[in-house]
Amino acid sequence: MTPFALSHPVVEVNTQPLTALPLNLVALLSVAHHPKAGAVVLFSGEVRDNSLGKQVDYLEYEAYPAMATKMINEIVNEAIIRWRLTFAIAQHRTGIVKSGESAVVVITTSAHRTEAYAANRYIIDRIKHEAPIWKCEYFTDGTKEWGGNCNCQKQTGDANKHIYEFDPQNAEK
Amino acid sequence: MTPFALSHPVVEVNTQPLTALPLNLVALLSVAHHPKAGAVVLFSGEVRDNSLGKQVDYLEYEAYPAMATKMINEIVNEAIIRWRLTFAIAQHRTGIVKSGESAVVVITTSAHRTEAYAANRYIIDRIKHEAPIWKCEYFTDGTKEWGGNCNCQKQTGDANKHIYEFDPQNAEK
Amino acid sequence: MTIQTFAALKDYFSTPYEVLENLSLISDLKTYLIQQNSDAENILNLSRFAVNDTFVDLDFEIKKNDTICIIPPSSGG
Amino acid sequence: MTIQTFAALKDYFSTPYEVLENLSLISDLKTYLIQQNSDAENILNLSRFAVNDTFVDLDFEIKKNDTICIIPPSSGG
Repeated sequence: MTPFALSHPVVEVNTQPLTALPLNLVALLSVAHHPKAGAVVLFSGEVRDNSLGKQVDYLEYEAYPAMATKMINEIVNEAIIRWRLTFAIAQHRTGIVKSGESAVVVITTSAHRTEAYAANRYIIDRIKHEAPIWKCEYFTDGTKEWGGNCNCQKQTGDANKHIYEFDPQNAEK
Repeated sequence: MTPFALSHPVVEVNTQPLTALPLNLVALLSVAHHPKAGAVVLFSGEVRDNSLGKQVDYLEYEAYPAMATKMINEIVNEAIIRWRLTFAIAQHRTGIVKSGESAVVVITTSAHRTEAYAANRYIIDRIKHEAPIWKCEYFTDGTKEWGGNCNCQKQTGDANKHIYEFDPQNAEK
Repeated sequence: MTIQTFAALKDYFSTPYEVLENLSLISDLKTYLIQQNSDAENILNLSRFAVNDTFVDLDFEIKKNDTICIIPPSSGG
Repeated sequence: MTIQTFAALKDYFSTPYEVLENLSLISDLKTYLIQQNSDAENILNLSRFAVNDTFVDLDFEIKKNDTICIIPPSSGG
Protein backbone atom coordinates (compact mmCIF):
# COMPACT_ATOMS: atom_id res chain seq x y z
CA MET A 1 0.00 0.00 0.00
CA THR A 2 1.48 3.30 -1.12
CA PRO A 3 0.20 6.48 0.51
CA PHE A 4 -0.12 9.54 -1.70
CA ALA A 5 -2.06 12.78 -1.86
CA LEU A 6 -5.17 13.14 -4.01
CA SER A 7 -7.00 16.42 -4.51
CA HIS A 8 -8.17 16.50 -0.92
CA PRO A 9 -7.80 13.67 1.58
CA VAL A 10 -4.77 11.43 1.65
CA VAL A 11 -5.91 8.00 0.55
CA GLU A 12 -4.21 4.68 0.29
CA VAL A 13 -4.29 3.03 -3.11
CA ASN A 14 -3.31 -0.59 -3.46
CA THR A 15 -0.75 -0.60 -6.28
CA GLN A 16 0.58 -4.14 -5.80
CA PRO A 17 0.99 -6.16 -9.03
CA LEU A 18 -1.10 -8.97 -7.52
CA THR A 19 -4.17 -8.59 -5.36
CA ALA A 20 -6.98 -10.83 -4.15
CA LEU A 21 -9.28 -7.80 -3.82
CA PRO A 22 -11.51 -6.38 -6.59
CA LEU A 23 -9.47 -4.11 -8.88
CA ASN A 24 -10.21 -0.47 -8.20
CA LEU A 25 -9.88 1.06 -11.66
CA VAL A 26 -11.04 4.44 -10.44
CA ALA A 27 -8.45 4.66 -7.68
CA LEU A 28 -5.68 3.49 -10.02
CA LEU A 29 -6.75 5.99 -12.67
CA SER A 30 -6.66 8.78 -10.08
CA VAL A 31 -2.98 7.96 -9.38
CA ALA A 32 -2.15 8.11 -13.09
CA HIS A 33 -2.45 11.85 -13.74
CA HIS A 34 0.80 13.60 -14.51
CA PRO A 35 1.35 17.23 -15.57
CA LYS A 36 3.66 16.14 -18.42
CA ALA A 37 1.28 13.45 -19.70
CA GLY A 38 -0.99 14.28 -22.60
CA ALA A 39 -2.18 10.70 -23.03
CA VAL A 40 -3.59 8.19 -20.56
CA VAL A 41 -4.44 4.67 -21.76
CA LEU A 42 -6.23 2.20 -19.50
CA PHE A 43 -6.80 -1.45 -20.38
CA SER A 44 -9.11 -3.63 -18.34
CA GLY A 45 -9.32 -7.36 -19.02
CA GLU A 46 -12.76 -8.41 -17.91
CA VAL A 47 -14.38 -11.81 -17.42
CA ARG A 48 -16.78 -12.64 -20.25
CA ASP A 49 -19.97 -14.57 -19.57
CA ASN A 50 -19.02 -17.16 -22.19
CA SER A 51 -15.98 -19.15 -23.27
CA LEU A 52 -15.47 -22.25 -25.45
CA GLY A 53 -19.16 -22.00 -26.32
CA LYS A 54 -20.20 -22.48 -22.71
CA GLN A 55 -21.73 -20.16 -20.09
CA VAL A 56 -19.05 -19.00 -17.63
CA ASP A 57 -19.98 -18.95 -13.95
CA TYR A 58 -16.68 -17.53 -12.67
CA LEU A 59 -12.93 -17.73 -13.14
CA GLU A 60 -10.31 -18.55 -10.60
CA TYR A 61 -6.80 -17.15 -11.05
CA GLU A 62 -3.87 -18.90 -9.43
CA ALA A 63 -0.49 -17.20 -9.35
CA TYR A 64 2.98 -17.98 -8.13
CA PRO A 65 3.15 -14.71 -6.20
CA ALA A 66 6.91 -14.28 -5.81
CA MET A 67 7.73 -14.68 -9.49
CA ALA A 68 4.55 -13.06 -10.84
CA THR A 69 5.13 -9.93 -8.76
CA LYS A 70 8.78 -9.69 -9.79
CA MET A 71 7.93 -10.27 -13.44
CA ILE A 72 5.11 -7.74 -13.64
CA ASN A 73 7.34 -5.13 -12.01
CA GLU A 74 10.11 -5.89 -14.52
CA ILE A 75 7.76 -5.72 -17.51
CA VAL A 76 6.28 -2.40 -16.35
CA ASN A 77 9.72 -0.89 -15.69
CA GLU A 78 11.00 -2.04 -19.06
CA ALA A 79 8.02 -0.36 -20.76
CA ILE A 80 8.54 2.87 -18.80
CA ILE A 81 12.14 3.10 -20.03
CA ARG A 82 11.49 1.93 -23.59
CA TRP A 83 8.63 4.36 -24.26
CA ARG A 84 9.73 7.10 -21.82
CA LEU A 85 6.41 6.90 -20.01
CA THR A 86 5.44 9.37 -17.31
CA PHE A 87 3.63 6.60 -15.42
CA ALA A 88 2.71 2.93 -15.74
CA ILE A 89 1.04 0.40 -13.52
CA ALA A 90 -0.28 -3.14 -13.92
CA GLN A 91 -2.35 -5.08 -11.46
CA HIS A 92 -3.67 -8.64 -11.76
CA ARG A 93 -6.31 -10.14 -9.57
CA THR A 94 -6.00 -13.59 -8.00
CA GLY A 95 -8.68 -15.94 -6.72
CA ILE A 96 -12.29 -15.95 -7.84
CA VAL A 97 -13.32 -13.30 -10.39
CA LYS A 98 -16.92 -13.18 -11.53
CA SER A 99 -18.32 -12.42 -14.96
CA GLY A 100 -18.17 -8.67 -15.68
CA GLU A 101 -15.38 -8.07 -13.16
CA SER A 102 -11.90 -6.91 -14.08
CA ALA A 103 -9.15 -9.53 -13.85
CA VAL A 104 -6.27 -7.30 -14.91
CA VAL A 105 -5.70 -3.60 -15.41
CA VAL A 106 -2.84 -1.76 -17.14
CA ILE A 107 -2.52 2.03 -17.14
CA THR A 108 0.17 3.89 -19.10
CA THR A 109 0.69 7.62 -19.54
CA SER A 110 3.03 9.57 -21.79
CA ALA A 111 3.47 12.98 -23.38
CA HIS A 112 1.93 11.78 -26.67
CA ARG A 113 -0.50 8.97 -27.38
CA THR A 114 1.48 6.61 -29.60
CA GLU A 115 3.76 5.65 -26.72
CA ALA A 116 0.95 5.16 -24.18
CA TYR A 117 -0.97 2.82 -26.51
CA ALA A 118 2.10 0.80 -27.56
CA ALA A 119 3.42 0.41 -24.02
CA ASN A 120 0.00 -0.56 -22.69
CA ARG A 121 -0.37 -3.29 -25.29
CA TYR A 122 3.17 -4.50 -24.70
CA ILE A 123 2.62 -4.82 -20.96
CA ILE A 124 -0.63 -6.80 -21.20
CA ASP A 125 0.72 -9.10 -23.93
CA ARG A 126 3.80 -9.95 -21.90
CA ILE A 127 1.84 -10.48 -18.68
CA LYS A 128 -0.58 -12.76 -20.47
CA HIS A 129 2.13 -14.83 -22.13
CA GLU A 130 4.85 -14.87 -19.53
CA ALA A 131 3.76 -14.16 -15.97
CA PRO A 132 3.17 -17.27 -13.86
CA ILE A 133 -0.57 -16.71 -13.53
CA TRP A 134 -3.14 -19.30 -14.52
CA LYS A 135 -6.82 -19.10 -15.23
CA CYS A 136 -9.31 -21.85 -14.42
CA GLU A 137 -12.75 -21.42 -15.98
CA TYR A 138 -15.77 -22.70 -14.07
CA PHE A 139 -18.84 -23.14 -16.24
CA THR A 140 -22.50 -23.03 -15.23
CA ASP A 141 -22.81 -26.71 -16.25
CA GLY A 142 -20.52 -27.63 -13.35
CA THR A 143 -17.44 -28.38 -15.48
CA LYS A 144 -14.11 -26.60 -15.16
CA GLU A 145 -11.12 -26.12 -17.41
CA TRP A 146 -7.60 -24.73 -17.04
CA GLY A 147 -7.70 -22.43 -19.96
CA GLY A 148 -6.33 -20.00 -22.46
CA ASN A 149 -2.77 -21.26 -22.17
CA CYS A 150 0.01 -19.59 -24.01
CA ASN A 151 0.81 -22.04 -26.83
CA CYS A 152 3.60 -20.09 -28.48
CA GLN A 153 6.14 -22.79 -27.70
CA LYS A 154 4.44 -25.14 -30.14
CA GLN A 155 5.48 -22.72 -32.88
CA THR A 156 8.72 -21.29 -31.49
CA GLY A 157 10.09 -24.47 -29.93
CA ASP A 158 11.17 -22.46 -26.87
CA ALA A 159 9.10 -21.87 -23.71
CA ASN A 160 10.67 -18.42 -23.45
CA LYS A 161 10.00 -17.29 -27.03
CA HIS A 162 6.52 -15.85 -27.56
CA ILE A 163 4.51 -14.69 -30.53
CA TYR A 164 2.71 -11.51 -29.62
CA GLU A 165 -0.40 -10.46 -31.50
CA PHE A 166 1.02 -6.95 -31.54
CA ASP A 167 4.41 -5.86 -32.80
CA PRO A 168 5.74 -3.05 -30.61
CA GLN A 169 8.49 -2.21 -33.14
CA ASN A 170 5.86 -1.33 -35.67
CA ALA A 171 4.08 0.95 -33.22
CA GLU A 172 7.19 3.00 -32.60
CA LYS A 173 7.63 4.37 -36.09
CA MET B 1 -28.54 12.62 -21.19
CA THR B 2 -29.21 8.88 -21.27
CA PRO B 3 -30.72 7.24 -18.19
CA PHE B 4 -29.47 3.75 -17.32
CA ALA B 5 -29.22 1.46 -14.32
CA LEU B 6 -25.95 1.10 -12.41
CA SER B 7 -25.40 -1.39 -9.59
CA HIS B 8 -27.75 0.52 -7.29
CA PRO B 9 -29.29 3.87 -7.97
CA VAL B 10 -30.35 4.93 -11.43
CA VAL B 11 -28.00 7.70 -12.48
CA GLU B 12 -27.86 9.95 -15.49
CA VAL B 13 -24.63 9.90 -17.44
CA ASN B 14 -23.90 12.59 -19.99
CA THR B 15 -22.88 10.67 -23.11
CA GLN B 16 -23.03 13.57 -25.59
CA PRO B 17 -20.06 13.77 -28.01
CA LEU B 18 -19.50 17.39 -26.99
CA THR B 19 -19.78 18.83 -23.50
CA ALA B 20 -18.76 22.01 -21.74
CA LEU B 21 -18.65 20.15 -18.41
CA PRO B 22 -15.62 18.33 -16.99
CA LEU B 23 -15.38 14.83 -18.50
CA ASN B 24 -16.51 12.20 -16.03
CA LEU B 25 -14.25 9.27 -16.92
CA VAL B 26 -15.54 7.22 -14.02
CA ALA B 27 -19.20 7.57 -15.02
CA LEU B 28 -18.38 6.82 -18.67
CA LEU B 29 -16.31 3.79 -17.67
CA SER B 30 -19.22 2.51 -15.56
CA VAL B 31 -21.45 2.55 -18.67
CA ALA B 32 -18.89 0.56 -20.66
CA HIS B 33 -19.18 -2.86 -19.00
CA HIS B 34 -20.67 -5.55 -21.19
CA PRO B 35 -21.06 -9.27 -20.42
CA LYS B 36 -19.59 -10.22 -23.84
CA ALA B 37 -16.64 -7.85 -23.56
CA GLY B 38 -13.31 -9.23 -22.41
CA ALA B 39 -11.41 -6.04 -23.17
CA VAL B 40 -12.05 -2.43 -22.21
CA VAL B 41 -9.70 0.30 -23.49
CA LEU B 42 -9.98 3.88 -22.29
CA PHE B 43 -8.01 6.78 -23.76
CA SER B 44 -7.94 10.15 -22.07
CA GLY B 45 -6.30 13.10 -23.79
CA GLU B 46 -5.18 15.43 -21.03
CA VAL B 47 -3.86 18.97 -21.03
CA ARG B 48 -0.09 19.06 -20.47
CA ASP B 49 1.49 21.85 -18.46
CA ASN B 50 3.82 22.68 -21.35
CA SER B 51 3.68 23.11 -25.12
CA LEU B 52 6.00 24.70 -27.70
CA GLY B 53 8.54 25.06 -24.89
CA LYS B 54 6.24 27.33 -22.90
CA GLN B 55 4.27 26.91 -19.69
CA VAL B 56 0.59 26.28 -20.46
CA ASP B 57 -1.96 28.10 -18.33
CA TYR B 58 -5.08 26.59 -19.91
CA LEU B 59 -6.54 25.56 -23.24
CA GLU B 60 -9.76 26.69 -24.81
CA TYR B 61 -11.55 24.38 -27.22
CA GLU B 62 -13.90 25.81 -29.79
CA ALA B 63 -16.15 23.50 -31.78
CA TYR B 64 -18.72 23.79 -34.51
CA PRO B 65 -21.25 21.79 -32.50
CA ALA B 66 -23.61 20.58 -35.25
CA MET B 67 -20.88 19.10 -37.44
CA ALA B 68 -18.60 17.96 -34.62
CA THR B 69 -21.42 16.02 -32.95
CA LYS B 70 -22.49 14.40 -36.21
CA MET B 71 -18.92 13.53 -37.12
CA ILE B 72 -17.98 12.01 -33.77
CA ASN B 73 -21.14 9.90 -33.85
CA GLU B 74 -20.30 8.71 -37.37
CA ILE B 75 -16.70 7.88 -36.48
CA VAL B 76 -17.76 5.92 -33.38
CA ASN B 77 -20.45 4.01 -35.27
CA GLU B 78 -18.05 3.17 -38.07
CA ALA B 79 -15.57 1.78 -35.52
CA ILE B 80 -18.29 -0.28 -33.81
CA ILE B 81 -19.19 -1.95 -37.10
CA ARG B 82 -15.64 -2.34 -38.40
CA TRP B 83 -14.26 -3.98 -35.25
CA ARG B 84 -17.54 -5.56 -34.04
CA LEU B 85 -17.27 -3.72 -30.74
CA THR B 86 -19.64 -4.39 -27.87
CA PHE B 87 -19.52 -0.69 -26.93
CA ALA B 88 -17.83 2.56 -27.89
CA ILE B 89 -18.13 6.15 -26.81
CA ALA B 90 -16.20 9.36 -27.44
CA GLN B 91 -16.64 12.66 -25.69
CA HIS B 92 -14.80 15.93 -26.31
CA ARG B 93 -14.85 18.87 -23.99
CA THR B 94 -15.39 22.44 -25.18
CA GLY B 95 -14.46 25.73 -23.56
CA ILE B 96 -11.69 26.19 -21.02
CA VAL B 97 -9.77 23.07 -19.95
CA LYS B 98 -7.03 23.42 -17.37
CA SER B 99 -3.69 21.63 -17.17
CA GLY B 100 -4.18 18.05 -15.91
CA GLU B 101 -7.81 17.91 -16.99
CA SER B 102 -9.13 15.59 -19.65
CA ALA B 103 -10.06 17.22 -22.98
CA VAL B 104 -11.23 14.08 -24.75
CA VAL B 105 -12.08 10.52 -23.75
CA VAL B 106 -12.61 7.44 -25.92
CA ILE B 107 -13.77 4.09 -24.52
CA THR B 108 -14.03 0.92 -26.62
CA THR B 109 -14.93 -2.61 -25.56
CA SER B 110 -14.80 -5.89 -27.47
CA ALA B 111 -14.62 -9.63 -26.91
CA HIS B 112 -10.82 -9.65 -27.39
CA ARG B 113 -8.28 -6.91 -26.90
CA THR B 114 -6.82 -6.39 -30.39
CA GLU B 115 -10.09 -4.88 -31.61
CA ALA B 116 -10.62 -2.62 -28.59
CA TYR B 117 -7.11 -1.12 -28.92
CA ALA B 118 -7.29 -0.66 -32.70
CA ALA B 119 -10.76 0.89 -32.65
CA ASN B 120 -9.84 3.21 -29.78
CA ARG B 121 -6.81 4.50 -31.63
CA TYR B 122 -8.78 4.85 -34.85
CA ILE B 123 -11.48 6.93 -33.16
CA ILE B 124 -9.09 9.38 -31.46
CA ASP B 125 -6.95 9.79 -34.59
CA ARG B 126 -9.96 10.62 -36.73
CA ILE B 127 -11.47 13.00 -34.17
CA LYS B 128 -8.16 14.80 -33.86
CA HIS B 129 -7.64 15.14 -37.61
CA GLU B 130 -11.16 15.60 -38.90
CA ALA B 131 -13.69 16.84 -36.35
CA PRO B 132 -14.30 20.62 -36.47
CA ILE B 133 -12.80 21.25 -33.05
CA TRP B 134 -9.99 23.73 -32.45
CA LYS B 135 -7.60 24.21 -29.60
CA CYS B 136 -6.27 27.58 -28.49
CA GLU B 137 -3.34 27.44 -26.07
CA TYR B 138 -3.04 30.16 -23.46
CA PHE B 139 0.43 30.41 -21.94
CA THR B 140 1.44 31.71 -18.52
CA ASP B 141 3.43 34.49 -20.28
CA GLY B 142 0.11 35.94 -21.49
CA THR B 143 0.47 34.85 -25.11
CA LYS B 144 -1.96 32.59 -26.93
CA GLU B 145 -1.78 30.40 -29.99
CA TRP B 146 -4.26 28.44 -32.13
CA GLY B 147 -2.42 25.21 -32.12
CA GLY B 148 -1.72 21.66 -33.05
CA ASN B 149 -3.43 21.92 -36.40
CA CYS B 150 -3.77 18.94 -38.64
CA ASN B 151 -1.21 19.58 -41.41
CA CYS B 152 -1.80 16.44 -43.45
CA GLN B 153 -3.00 18.44 -46.43
CA LYS B 154 0.50 19.82 -46.95
CA GLN B 155 1.55 16.26 -47.73
CA THR B 156 -1.60 14.78 -49.25
CA GLY B 157 -2.72 17.84 -51.21
CA ASP B 158 -6.31 17.19 -50.10
CA ALA B 159 -8.01 18.62 -46.99
CA ASN B 160 -9.96 15.38 -46.68
CA LYS B 161 -6.98 13.01 -46.91
CA HIS B 162 -5.15 12.44 -43.64
CA ILE B 163 -2.01 10.67 -42.58
CA TYR B 164 -2.70 8.81 -39.36
CA GLU B 165 0.16 7.88 -37.06
CA PHE B 166 -1.45 4.49 -36.68
CA ASP B 167 -2.44 2.12 -39.46
CA PRO B 168 -5.67 0.33 -38.51
CA GLN B 169 -5.24 -2.22 -41.34
CA ASN B 170 -2.08 -3.41 -39.74
CA ALA B 171 -3.75 -3.80 -36.35
CA GLU B 172 -6.42 -6.11 -37.76
CA LYS B 173 -4.16 -8.95 -38.79
CA MET C 1 -24.76 35.73 -48.16
CA THR C 2 -23.60 35.10 -44.60
CA ILE C 3 -20.69 32.81 -43.77
CA GLN C 4 -19.50 31.43 -40.47
CA THR C 5 -15.84 31.24 -39.55
CA PHE C 6 -14.06 29.51 -36.67
CA ALA C 7 -10.91 29.47 -34.58
CA ALA C 8 -7.88 31.11 -36.25
CA LEU C 9 -10.01 32.16 -39.22
CA LYS C 10 -11.86 34.57 -36.95
CA ASP C 11 -8.64 36.62 -36.76
CA TYR C 12 -9.21 37.40 -40.48
CA PHE C 13 -12.99 37.36 -40.85
CA SER C 14 -15.35 38.10 -37.96
CA THR C 15 -18.25 35.67 -37.62
CA PRO C 16 -20.89 35.88 -38.98
CA TYR C 17 -19.25 37.52 -42.00
CA GLU C 18 -21.45 39.26 -44.56
CA VAL C 19 -20.67 38.82 -48.24
CA LEU C 20 -22.51 41.39 -50.33
CA GLU C 21 -21.49 40.16 -53.79
CA ASN C 22 -23.41 37.50 -55.65
CA LEU C 23 -21.13 34.48 -55.98
CA SER C 24 -22.07 31.24 -57.69
CA LEU C 25 -19.37 28.71 -56.70
CA ILE C 26 -17.47 27.97 -53.50
CA SER C 27 -14.26 28.69 -55.47
CA ASP C 28 -15.61 32.17 -56.22
CA LEU C 29 -16.23 32.69 -52.51
CA LYS C 30 -12.68 31.59 -51.72
CA THR C 31 -11.22 33.96 -54.35
CA TYR C 32 -13.39 36.78 -53.01
CA LEU C 33 -12.26 36.22 -49.42
CA ILE C 34 -8.58 36.21 -50.43
CA GLN C 35 -9.20 39.54 -52.24
CA GLN C 36 -10.75 40.91 -49.04
CA ASN C 37 -7.80 39.83 -46.89
CA SER C 38 -4.71 38.48 -48.62
CA ASP C 39 -3.15 37.53 -45.25
CA ALA C 40 -5.80 34.81 -44.99
CA GLU C 41 -4.73 33.05 -48.18
CA ASN C 42 -2.63 30.44 -46.42
CA ILE C 43 -5.26 29.41 -43.90
CA LEU C 44 -8.02 29.52 -46.53
CA ASN C 45 -5.97 27.10 -48.64
CA LEU C 46 -5.87 24.71 -45.68
CA SER C 47 -9.55 25.08 -44.80
CA ARG C 48 -12.57 23.04 -45.84
CA PHE C 49 -15.91 24.50 -46.85
CA ALA C 50 -19.19 23.13 -45.55
CA VAL C 51 -22.65 23.92 -46.87
CA ASN C 52 -25.58 23.02 -44.64
CA ASP C 53 -23.21 21.03 -42.39
CA THR C 54 -21.77 18.89 -45.18
CA PHE C 55 -18.27 19.30 -46.63
CA VAL C 56 -18.30 20.36 -50.25
CA ASP C 57 -15.77 20.77 -53.06
CA LEU C 58 -14.68 24.07 -54.58
CA ASP C 59 -16.96 23.54 -57.60
CA PHE C 60 -20.08 23.33 -55.42
CA GLU C 61 -22.84 25.72 -56.54
CA ILE C 62 -24.01 28.04 -53.80
CA LYS C 63 -27.79 28.33 -53.54
CA LYS C 64 -29.72 31.14 -51.92
CA ASN C 65 -30.18 30.57 -48.17
CA ASP C 66 -27.30 28.06 -47.96
CA THR C 67 -25.50 28.16 -44.64
CA ILE C 68 -21.79 28.29 -45.42
CA CYS C 69 -19.10 27.44 -42.87
CA ILE C 70 -15.37 27.67 -43.37
CA ILE C 71 -13.63 24.98 -41.35
CA PRO C 72 -9.94 25.53 -40.63
CA PRO C 73 -7.72 22.45 -40.00
CA SER C 74 -8.82 20.48 -36.94
CA SER C 75 -6.84 20.50 -33.73
CA GLY C 76 -9.08 18.62 -31.32
CA GLY C 77 -7.95 15.99 -28.82
CA MET D 1 14.10 -32.64 -2.97
CA THR D 2 10.78 -30.86 -2.89
CA ILE D 3 9.19 -29.28 -5.96
CA GLN D 4 6.24 -26.96 -6.33
CA THR D 5 3.66 -27.36 -9.07
CA PHE D 6 0.85 -25.06 -10.21
CA ALA D 7 -2.46 -24.95 -12.04
CA ALA D 8 -3.08 -27.87 -14.43
CA LEU D 9 0.18 -29.52 -13.31
CA LYS D 10 -1.38 -30.13 -9.90
CA ASP D 11 -3.71 -32.66 -11.55
CA TYR D 12 -0.58 -34.80 -12.12
CA PHE D 13 1.67 -33.92 -9.18
CA SER D 14 0.33 -32.67 -5.86
CA THR D 15 2.15 -29.66 -4.45
CA PRO D 16 4.57 -29.73 -2.71
CA TYR D 17 5.77 -32.91 -4.41
CA GLU D 18 8.52 -34.95 -2.78
CA VAL D 19 11.27 -36.41 -4.98
CA LEU D 20 13.23 -39.04 -3.10
CA GLU D 21 15.88 -39.78 -5.78
CA ASN D 22 19.08 -37.82 -6.06
CA LEU D 23 18.98 -35.98 -9.38
CA SER D 24 21.72 -33.70 -10.66
CA LEU D 25 20.20 -31.79 -13.62
CA ILE D 26 16.79 -30.25 -14.32
CA SER D 27 16.59 -32.57 -17.35
CA ASP D 28 16.98 -35.54 -14.99
CA LEU D 29 14.11 -34.20 -12.89
CA LYS D 30 11.95 -33.85 -15.98
CA THR D 31 12.71 -37.42 -17.09
CA TYR D 32 12.00 -38.68 -13.59
CA LEU D 33 8.62 -36.92 -13.43
CA ILE D 34 7.57 -38.33 -16.82
CA GLN D 35 8.49 -41.79 -15.51
CA GLN D 36 6.30 -41.19 -12.47
CA ASN D 37 3.32 -40.08 -14.55
CA SER D 38 3.54 -40.48 -18.31
CA ASP D 39 0.22 -38.61 -18.78
CA ALA D 40 2.07 -35.46 -17.69
CA GLU D 41 4.61 -35.65 -20.54
CA ASN D 42 2.77 -33.18 -22.76
CA ILE D 43 2.31 -30.49 -20.13
CA LEU D 44 5.85 -31.00 -18.79
CA ASN D 45 7.17 -30.39 -22.31
CA LEU D 46 5.33 -27.07 -22.36
CA SER D 47 6.40 -26.03 -18.84
CA ARG D 48 9.31 -23.94 -17.66
CA PHE D 49 11.47 -24.77 -14.67
CA ALA D 50 12.44 -22.14 -12.10
CA VAL D 51 15.08 -22.48 -9.41
CA ASN D 52 14.98 -19.97 -6.58
CA ASP D 53 12.45 -17.90 -8.57
CA THR D 54 14.56 -17.67 -11.72
CA PHE D 55 13.86 -19.57 -14.93
CA VAL D 56 16.57 -22.09 -15.76
CA ASP D 57 17.47 -24.33 -18.71
CA LEU D 58 17.28 -28.11 -18.71
CA ASP D 59 21.05 -28.39 -18.19
CA PHE D 60 20.93 -26.42 -14.94
CA GLU D 61 22.63 -28.24 -12.05
CA ILE D 62 20.39 -28.71 -9.05
CA LYS D 63 22.00 -27.85 -5.73
CA LYS D 64 20.92 -29.06 -2.32
CA ASN D 65 18.22 -26.80 -0.81
CA ASP D 66 17.25 -25.31 -4.18
CA THR D 67 13.57 -24.40 -4.39
CA ILE D 68 12.29 -25.85 -7.66
CA CYS D 69 9.07 -24.70 -9.29
CA ILE D 70 7.51 -26.10 -12.43
CA ILE D 71 5.66 -23.35 -14.28
CA PRO D 72 3.02 -24.48 -16.80
CA PRO D 73 2.19 -22.14 -19.72
CA SER D 74 0.77 -18.80 -18.56
CA SER D 75 -2.87 -17.93 -18.99
CA GLY D 76 -3.20 -14.69 -17.09
CA GLY D 77 -5.08 -11.64 -18.23
